[in-house]
This record gives sequence, C-alpha cells and structure tokens, in this order.
Amino acid sequence: MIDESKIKKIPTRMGFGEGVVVLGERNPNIIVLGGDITGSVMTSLFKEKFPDRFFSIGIAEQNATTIAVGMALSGKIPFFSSYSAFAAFRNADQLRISVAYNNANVKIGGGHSGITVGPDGATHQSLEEVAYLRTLPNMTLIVPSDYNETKKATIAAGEMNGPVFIRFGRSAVPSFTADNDKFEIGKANILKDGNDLAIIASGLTVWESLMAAQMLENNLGIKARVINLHTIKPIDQEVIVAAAKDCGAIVTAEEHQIHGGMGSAVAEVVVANYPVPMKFIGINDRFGLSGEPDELISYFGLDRNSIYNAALDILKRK
Amino acid sequence: MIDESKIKKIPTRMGFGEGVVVLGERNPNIIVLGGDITGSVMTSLFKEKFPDRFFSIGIAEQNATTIAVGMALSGKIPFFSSYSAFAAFRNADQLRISVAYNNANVKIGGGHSGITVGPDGATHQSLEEVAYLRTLPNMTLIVPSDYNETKKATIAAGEMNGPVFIRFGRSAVPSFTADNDKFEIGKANILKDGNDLAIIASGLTVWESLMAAQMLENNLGIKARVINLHTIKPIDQEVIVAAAKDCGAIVTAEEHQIHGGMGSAVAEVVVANYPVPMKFIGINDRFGLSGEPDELISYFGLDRNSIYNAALDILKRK
Amino acid sequence: MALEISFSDKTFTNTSHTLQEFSEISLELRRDVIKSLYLAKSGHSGGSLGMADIFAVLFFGGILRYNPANWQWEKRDKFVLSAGHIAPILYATLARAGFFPTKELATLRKLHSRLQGHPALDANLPGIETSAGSLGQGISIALGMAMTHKLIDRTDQLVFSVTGDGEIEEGSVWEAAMAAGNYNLSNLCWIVDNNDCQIDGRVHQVMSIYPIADKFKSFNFNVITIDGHNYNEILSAFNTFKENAKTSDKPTCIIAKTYMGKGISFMEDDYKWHGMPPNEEQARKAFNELEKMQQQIKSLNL
Amino acid sequence: MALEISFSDKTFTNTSHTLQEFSEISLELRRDVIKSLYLAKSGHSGGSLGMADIFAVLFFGGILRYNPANWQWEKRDKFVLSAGHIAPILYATLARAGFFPTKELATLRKLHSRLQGHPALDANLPGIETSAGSLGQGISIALGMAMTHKLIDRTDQLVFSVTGDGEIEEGSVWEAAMAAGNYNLSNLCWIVDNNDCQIDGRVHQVMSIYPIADKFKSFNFNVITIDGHNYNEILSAFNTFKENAKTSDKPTCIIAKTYMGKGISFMEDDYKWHGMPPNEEQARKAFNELEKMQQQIKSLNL
Ligand SMILES: Cc1ncc(C[n+]2csc(CCOP(=O)(O)OP(=O)(O)O)c2C)c(N)n1
Ligand SMILES: Cc1ncc(C[n+]2csc(CCOP(=O)(O)OP(=O)(O)O)c2C)c(N)n1
Ligand SMILES: [Mg+2]
Ligand SMILES: [Mg+2]
Repeated sequence: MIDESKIKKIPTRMGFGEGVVVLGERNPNIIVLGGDITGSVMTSLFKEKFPDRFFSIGIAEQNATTIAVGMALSGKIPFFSSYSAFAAFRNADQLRISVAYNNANVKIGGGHSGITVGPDGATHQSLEEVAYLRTLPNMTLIVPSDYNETKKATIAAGEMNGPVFIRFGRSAVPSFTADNDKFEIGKANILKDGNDLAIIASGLTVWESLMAAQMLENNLGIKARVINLHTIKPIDQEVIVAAAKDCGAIVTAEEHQIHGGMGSAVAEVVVANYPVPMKFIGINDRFGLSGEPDELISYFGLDRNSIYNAALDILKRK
Repeated sequence: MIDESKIKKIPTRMGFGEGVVVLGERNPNIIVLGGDITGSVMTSLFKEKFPDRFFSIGIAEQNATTIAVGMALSGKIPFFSSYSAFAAFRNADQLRISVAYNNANVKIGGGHSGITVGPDGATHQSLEEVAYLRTLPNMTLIVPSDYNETKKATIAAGEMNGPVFIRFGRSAVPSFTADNDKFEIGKANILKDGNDLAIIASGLTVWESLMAAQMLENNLGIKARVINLHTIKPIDQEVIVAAAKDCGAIVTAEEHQIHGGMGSAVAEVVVANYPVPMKFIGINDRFGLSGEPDELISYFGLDRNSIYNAALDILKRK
Repeated sequence: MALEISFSDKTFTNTSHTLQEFSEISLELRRDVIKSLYLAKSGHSGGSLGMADIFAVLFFGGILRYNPANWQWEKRDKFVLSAGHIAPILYATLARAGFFPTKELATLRKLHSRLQGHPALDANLPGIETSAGSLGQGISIALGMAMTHKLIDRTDQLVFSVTGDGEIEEGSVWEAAMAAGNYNLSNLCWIVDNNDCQIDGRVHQVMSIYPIADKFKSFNFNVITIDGHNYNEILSAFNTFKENAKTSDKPTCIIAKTYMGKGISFMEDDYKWHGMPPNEEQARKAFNELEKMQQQIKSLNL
Repeated sequence: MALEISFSDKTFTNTSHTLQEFSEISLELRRDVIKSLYLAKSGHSGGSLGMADIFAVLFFGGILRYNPANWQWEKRDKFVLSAGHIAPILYATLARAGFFPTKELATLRKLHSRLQGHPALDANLPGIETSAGSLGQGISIALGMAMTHKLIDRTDQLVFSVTGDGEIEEGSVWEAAMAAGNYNLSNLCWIVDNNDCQIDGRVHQVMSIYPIADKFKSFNFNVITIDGHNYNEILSAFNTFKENAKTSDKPTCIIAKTYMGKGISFMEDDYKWHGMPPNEEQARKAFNELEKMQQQIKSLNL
C-alpha cells in the first residue's frame, strides 16, 4: 500500500534539467542549445554551469534542430529543448530527415507537454507528438513518469547513441519512483503485479494508474497489473504480450490523443500477437482548454477515477 | 473475376489536379496556392485555367499553409499542395495550430507520397504522414486508391467544410474504380465479399489486395473480404467492427509505416470493440531507398504476394 | 484588506484624437491587464502593458475600421495578433471597444472561459480573428487575409498584425515578409513590438535580429521606426500606412520601440516580466502608480 | 548504334590553378553528370551542370581541404550540399577526387546504390557529410558544423555549403542566416546558386528573393557577387572568404550568378531542365558539344 500523503511532488522538467547537468559533468561533448525557454525546460541549470557549452539559438526550432545535427555529425552530443508542441512539430521535417534519417546523435527535450501545461491553453497543450515521433525510424521516444525517472531517462539518452526524444511536463507530479529503481530504455517496469487486467501507462498517468489499481484492490479485490511503459519506441513487446496473455484485458492511460498514441502502439502489439479487449484512456480527438492542471486532468478524464471505471468496463468484456 | 490486362494505369495525382479544376468551375471561391511543384502535383491545370485564382508562394510550405488559413478565414476555399513529405511535416506546427485548431476550411494535397515516388529516394518517400495527420482533431484524412477515386475525393473535400488532407502518389497505378462507384468521405467501400478473413487497404495497396484476394479464391477457395478504407479519419468503425465479427481475422495493407499508420487506426477500433488477430502489411520501421516503383513495392513487400502470404499466416492464427 | 477587483462598464469609441484621450484609454487598458492577470494568476504582463499605447491608437483613434455591434461585418479591417501571448491587451481592448462585457475580463485563463490563455477561435469571443500561440503563424494568416482583400476580392480592407521582436527570429516570418513584398501587399501593416526583450533575456543577446529596418527594407517593405509610447508618432505612422495602402506598392512595417511592462515602474524594461502576473502586493503598487498617472494626466490638461 | 556509356578512371588532384585545368576538369564533371543521369533515366541535370565550374574550383583548386584516402580525416574542411537534388555533380566531383571508383557513377538512383537520388548518409558513400533532399536543412547543418569548429573545438576548419536560389525562399534558411551572423561564423562560406530558375519557372516570378545581396548584408554577412562560370572570379571569391575566415567577424555569402544547364546549349538557362535527365538523342548531342569544347580548350591553349 502506498501512502500518497508521503509522496512529494516535483516537476519532471526538473529531472530533465538536472540530468543534462549530470551528463555535462561526465562528458565534455555534451552541448545544450537554447530555444528562448531555457528556464521553463530547466536547461538554464546547464547554462549556468557550463556557459561555454551552451548556445542560444533564439526562437527558431527548425534551425536549432538542424544545428544540433551538424554538431552531432561533428562528434558532439547536443540537447535541444523547447515546449513539446514546438520541439516536435515546428521542426517536424528536420526531425524526420536531418535527425532520424541521418540517425544523428541528437537529443530533444519536449517540455510543457500535455494538458497539464494548464492555463496557456490548447496551442501549448501538445497532445500529438507521440503519434508522430513513434512512426519515425531510428527514433527513441521516452515519456517518463516522474522526476527521478526523467532524470534517469535523460542521462540514459545522453549515454546511448542515436536520436532520442524525451517528453515531459511542467507541473509538479508525485515523485514515487525510487533512486535505485531500475531504468532501462526499452524495458517497461512492472510496478504492481496482478492477473485480472493490465493497466499500461506512461507519463503522469502512471501514478494515477497505481492509485486506481490500489482502489480496485481495496474496494473490490481486483488485482490489476500496472505497467510503466516509459519507452514508447522501441516498444517492449515482451511485457505487453505477457500482459495480454496473463490478464486478458488491457487499459492504457496517457496524457495524449488516443489516436496514434501509446495505447495505439500497444494495440498494434496486441492484435499482432495475442488479441484481447482494450480500453483507451486519453484525449478523445479534441484540443485542450485553459485551466488548472488538476481541473483539466479530471475534466478530460485522465484521473484515477476514469482509469478505475475503465478497468471495471473492460472486465465486463473479458 | 477482374481481368488485369484490361485495366488502364493512371497516376492518382491526375485525379487531384482534375478534381481541383472541377471545383474551380463550380465555385469561384476555390483558390490554389503553388509550392513550386505545381506540375508534379498537377495544380498546374488549375493555374492554366484560372490564373487569377492561382498564387505562387514559392518553396515556403509554412507560409503557404498559413496564408491558406488567412484566406479560409476570409471566406475562400484554398488548396495548397506539395510533396507529401513537405506538405505534412515542413508545416506540421501550422497544420496543427492554424489549420486544425482553427478548424479552417483549408485543403492540403500531399503528392508524391510513399516509396513509389521512386528514384528520388528516402527523403522524398514520405511514409509517416498518416500517423501524424490522423492524430489531429478536426482533420479529415483521405488516401484514395486510384485516379477516379482521387478525383472524387478531391471534389468531396472541396465541397465539405473543414480541413482535409488528401494523400496521393506519383506513379501510374491501376484505375479500377468506376465513374459511378459511390464515394463518400468516412464510408469505406467493400470491394469484394467474403468471411474467411478481411483485407483492409488504402491507397495503391487496394488494388494489390484485390489481386491477392482473387489469388486466394482461385488457388485455395479462400474468400477474403476486401475493404477500401479510403478515409482514415474519421474512420469507418462500423465496417471495421463488422469485418472483425464476420471474418475473425484482418490483414491491413498500406504504403506507409506500420507504426501509427492506417493499420494502427484499424487496430484501435478492433481492440476497443471486437479483438481479432491482425497482420500489418506496410513499411517496417525503416526509411526508403532509390529504385523503380515496382522494384520497391516488391522489395518492401507491399505487393499482392506479400498480402497473399499474410492472409495465409493470419488464417493459422484464427 | 483583501484586494478587490472589479471592472467598470466604461467603453470607448473609435473617435479619439487628443493625447489626453489616448492617455486615459491606455491607462484603463493597463489597469484591465493588471486586473485580469492578477486574477488569472498566470500570464504575460510585460508585452501586454508595452503595447497598450499602440492598441489605444489603433482601436480608438479611428485607424482600424470595425463594428462591435456586428463584429463579423464583411468589410471590416482585420487585426491579427501574431504574438498570441499578449492576449490580455487584446482582450482588454476588445472589451473596452464594446465587443463583449468588460466583466468577462475576470475570467481570463479559467476553465471554459472565452478568454483562453492564447486567443482561441473555438472559444467564440467576438473580435478574435484567429487562434494564436505558436509564434510566427499569425503574420502569415494576416498575409492570407491581405491577399484575399487586395488580390481576390479587391476591397480596400486593411490588415494589421503585431509580432514580437523575439518572434521575428522564426524563419516562417521571413517567408511571410518575402511574399508580402512579392505581392505588393500595401494593405498590410506589420507592427514589430521592438522591446528588445524575450523570455531568456535581451533580444540582441538571445539571438540578434538587428538591424531590423535593413532587413525589412531588403524584403521590400516601407519601414517606419517610431517611439511606441508616443501617441503622435503612432498616429502619424498609421496614417502614413493608410496613405501607402493607396499609393505605394509595398507593405508597411512599423518598428515600434517600446518598453516591456511600460507604465509600471518595477516592470519596465525587465524581461523577467515577459510571462509573469503580478501578485497581490505588486498589483496594489501597480494600481497606485496608474492612479497617480491618471491624476497627472487630468492636472496637466494635455 | 546504341549509345555506350563508360567512365574513365581519371582522377584529379586538389592542385589545379590554370584556367585550362579548371576547364578540363569541369568538362569531365559535366560529362559524368550527363552520363550518370542518362543511365539513371531521372534526376536533375540543370542545377548539376550549372554548378560544375564552382565544384571544379572548390574541390580541385586547393580551396577545400580533404583527404580521399582517409575521408573521415578529423581536420578536414566540410562541404555540405544543402540543395540535395544536384547530387549528381557532387557524386561526379567526389569520384573524380578519388573518394570512390568512378564506375560507380553508373549506379546513380538504382536500387541499393550508394548513389541515392539525394545524398544519403546511410548509404555510406565516402565524402557525403549528411543526407539532404528537403531544401533548407543542409545550410543549418553546415552552421552546426561551423559552430563546432569555431566555437567549441576551436579549430581552423572551414565549412562550405551550397543552396539554390529557390531554396532560400524557405524560412528556415533565414534562421540559419540570422544565427550565422549572430555567432560571427567567419568560417562559414554560403554559396547561393543564383540561376534564377526553380521548378515552376523563374525565381523572380515564382517568389522573388531579390535583392539577394541586401538581404544577406542585413543578416550581417560579407557578400561577394560573382559570375559563377568565371574561374578567376570563383577563385578570388573563395580566397577572399579564406581571408575573411581569419580576419573578419562575419560569415561570407557568395552569390554566384550561374546558368542552369550551363555547357549544353539546349539546356542553358531553361528551368525545364531542373529535374529532367537527357534521353539518348539529347545525351549524344550533349557529348558532341562537350567534345567540341574540349578541342577548343586544347587549341586555345589557355
Ligand atoms: C513557435 C514558438 N516557439 C516558442 C514559443 C514560446 N514563447 C512564447 S512567447 C516567447 C518569447 C517571445 O518574445 P517576443 O516576441 O519578443 O515577445 P515579448 O516577450 O516581447 O512579449 C516564446 C519563446 C512559442 N509560443 N511559439
Ligand atoms: C522543403 C522542400 N520543398 C520542396 C522541395 C521540392 N523541390 C526540390 S528542388 C526544388 C526547386 C529548387 O530550386 P533551386 O533551389 O533554385 O534549385 P535549382 O532548380 O536552381 O537547381 C523544389 C521545389 C524540396 N526538395 N524540399
Ligand atoms: Mg520582445
Ligand atoms: Mg535555382
């Protein structure tokens, strides 16, 4: 039993910013490119510590992305980060051709993603990146669930070769993974065992899924397996297929459009290997709204109650 | 039985170019924006006929897309067309925010899509647009299968209100649909009946699927239902769910990445309604290559033989 | 005592011409900006305040032609806010022009408000011509409108658009500039809010856009550089543009030298105020300063 | 009699300096372009031929520092083809410089060739620094390399990049220009292939980029305008750039006035040749013209 009141809240972007600093300490080839929001995405920490390895590119996401490629092809390991809406789409052609097709060692941080960026509203609430990024060959796509994991993901991204996109958020979210929890790119973590159904989540819905699973067990004795699918590409087929076989029903939960998102990636694996009923928790084909993160999470049905209800629904279809 | 030798080959882009001319004749508000490849995507036909309603924007896909929005918000119905790689990605942010979020009455033609653009090679062989475009709220996405259908789709796009993206190709492909075949946005066409398995295709693989189904029937008496899913968004849930229920197994075929593509959209519907085994024919997470269209179609396994074999495979999993 | 916020019903007409009138209007707009941002607890103070004087002249000095009673009036001029983050000054201006009730300014950035964090077409707020929020897109939308009016429908409608100075680091903006020159869009007025501030610092340090005037000239614009807080210069620049619209074959760029946070001493020219709202204490101080200024204006009898 | 195509083994060294040498090299490059495009049956003749003279000087006139025997040599200068569609001239040049066997030119655009339709890093062809094909991206990659060499590793490596003139209609290109000026990248040489042709027609008609020099000056470049078919002017421009790299704090832009299809009478200055290969008859005619020119050069004894 997890006691939620003991869990601190820290923004995932802090993990990104700190992770980049750790990398900078370990490797002089780590370079950071700024896109005029270095404070928001916390690469300002790196900038303060390693001013010689920080380059401000201004509001020019296309150029920043492709400059990063030129640096990577010259032996550097550049990180470029902006709001996820602009770090995945304003530069989408550059990501496809110069980053992915070149298989360039470029790392992109997509911050302030999802509806929890809050009052800025729909334009800033990126809910479509996963669909695009997971279709790009050579791309690694990570959506970590809390501060600790984002830090580990960032460090792992900097230490592997090839393009990586890390999607994280703005608001403070429960920091529930431990320092010594294992994090390996491409290997999902099973956070809770169970065979009645599987809940597969990434990003801030992982915590909500854990809470939903706890409610299911406490209220009804239903044992849900909770899987943190932090790496969406390459996807952990093994864990997904096992979940389908063992549990016979899957709920996915993500702060993203349902169409094309993480749940869709899971569905691809499921029907190709072991078809079972699925239910998708996510944004249902609409744009976001201004509001406070918590308000939006519940308005859009990404909270533990929605996941709980989805679990009950899917059990009827088993 | 279809006699393939009687089928003419015509490029789908011709249907697009002619469709835009038909629209221009019917409605003085139709405007065309050129992106320096008007001959390739055949909007040159419109330009010749209606020079006053044609505007050359040069090689500036972002600007062309957003100019189109300004025109749409002023009551016009602008068509912008370029190579699909650049009409979906160089302007991805503009498509998301200015086109889709505004729900602007803008029509985008993505030409020269897929590996069949041929010798130009991977950068021009767009295989990722469906994944991105189908995740955008308000967007209608059509991938027609032949010349006739592309023309109908173009006309239907110009006559509906709201953003539409039409994806078509460069090479000549079998023109097998009839002038009076029904085409309705959002309603899939069942081209051949059968209950042993369903083959769902869009674009040039529709013809290959028909041929594969004919081979299955002639060689082995297997009756495959062939579905032309020309509209990928909004998706025809009804036809897909019926196929799952009646046939119990589905093969999808598309000239696109498997990850996030049309097959993935079908999988979302399938697991949410009636889980059955699926097999995906498409590009398996890699970039394209220079070569002749036919060579590439068979090298990448998008031809009738691959679909035929996939059908046999999936029957074993039923 | 808790700070109580209310919005007067006062609206202004599009017929001002004295400095006193403009001063009073822009004071009211600045007050609205502070109020709505204080209530919202997030949002962009600096740029909104910095543009208050220009908005006052554009909307209330008989420059922009609009009709709040029938805002979708077909022959209206268009105003496109490309720098979507300074929505608060646009909302205040539209409310004070009578497009919607001023009390709605209290709903800024709240769930289901028509005053979304960035202008949102789907929120159906009268006066909003397009959604915005991704920098650089609005100016191309303005271009599409200017092309429609001048080249297709051949009306005399004018199109005004405001971009930030950081915003013009975006390449798409130069695609727009190139096409505006190419198509001789003399009906397009592009206002660059040149406060030399963006989120990470001074524009000339984050990524220099200078020399701005030379750039726009080389993209075939008429360029007018003004003090963006001097009503005479603002008026005269807009009038020159209106003249250009008839006689010139070039679009006009007004480079307005402004100060971020203008009007509130502790915000002025400080890029940290790009994206911050005032807290209670700051809001109180701001209201006091604005009140003092109001007295001054009255006593000076400009 | 069928047209038989073969490629001689001849390679050139990076030590040419006479007009005769450059003429002969560029003739050979043009012949290679015609041959490989004729065999490929698709591809971009016009731009490739138009740039032959500049490639001859850059690669064989002692300007670019490279080592075909060890092409990944760490201290090499970089050449980034941003206008990826003129790959045939790059391939011909690399082959003639000894990066790979000349006979491989016969495989252009064929399945599994290392000579992909557009340069492809994953095809592992020696001399290819990056994939290309989406216009405007290469110049930003060149920028990233120039920043690495000058600002991070502090080596004296130079970076050369070629963009088309239609290509500079892309906004991302102006982001690159702005940053190059901002970072004083004097080690960057940006060559604009100013043939005033693009796919749909004349550049000044499709979307005017003029005045080009003023634009680059306003983006803080040293600008040199040359006749891109005059070896003296080309050499001297490159030498000025090399001087600039040491003494100036600005990047250099060489605006090269060229003719699309240069060297083949029936292709010259005709935008229809942007993306067409010669058919058999056209290839024969082209070879004849090139042969005549070869005789002329020999007899003139330049
Ligand atoms: C394409 C894009 N990239 C980044 C952002 C994030 N952003 C919002 S405002 C801003 C700074 C804009 O600077 P400027 O245009 O000078 O406006 P000012 O700060 O002066 O109000 C940035 C980077 C954005 N909204 N859109
Ligand atoms: C982003 C992008 N948009 C469109 C194209 C298609 N395209 C290839 S070459 C070309 C014309 C380029 O003109 P220019 O740069 O002048 O080259 P030239 O024709 O003179 O060789 C176009 C539009 C592309 N490759 N990339
Ligand atoms: Mg500014
Ligand atoms: Mg050209």
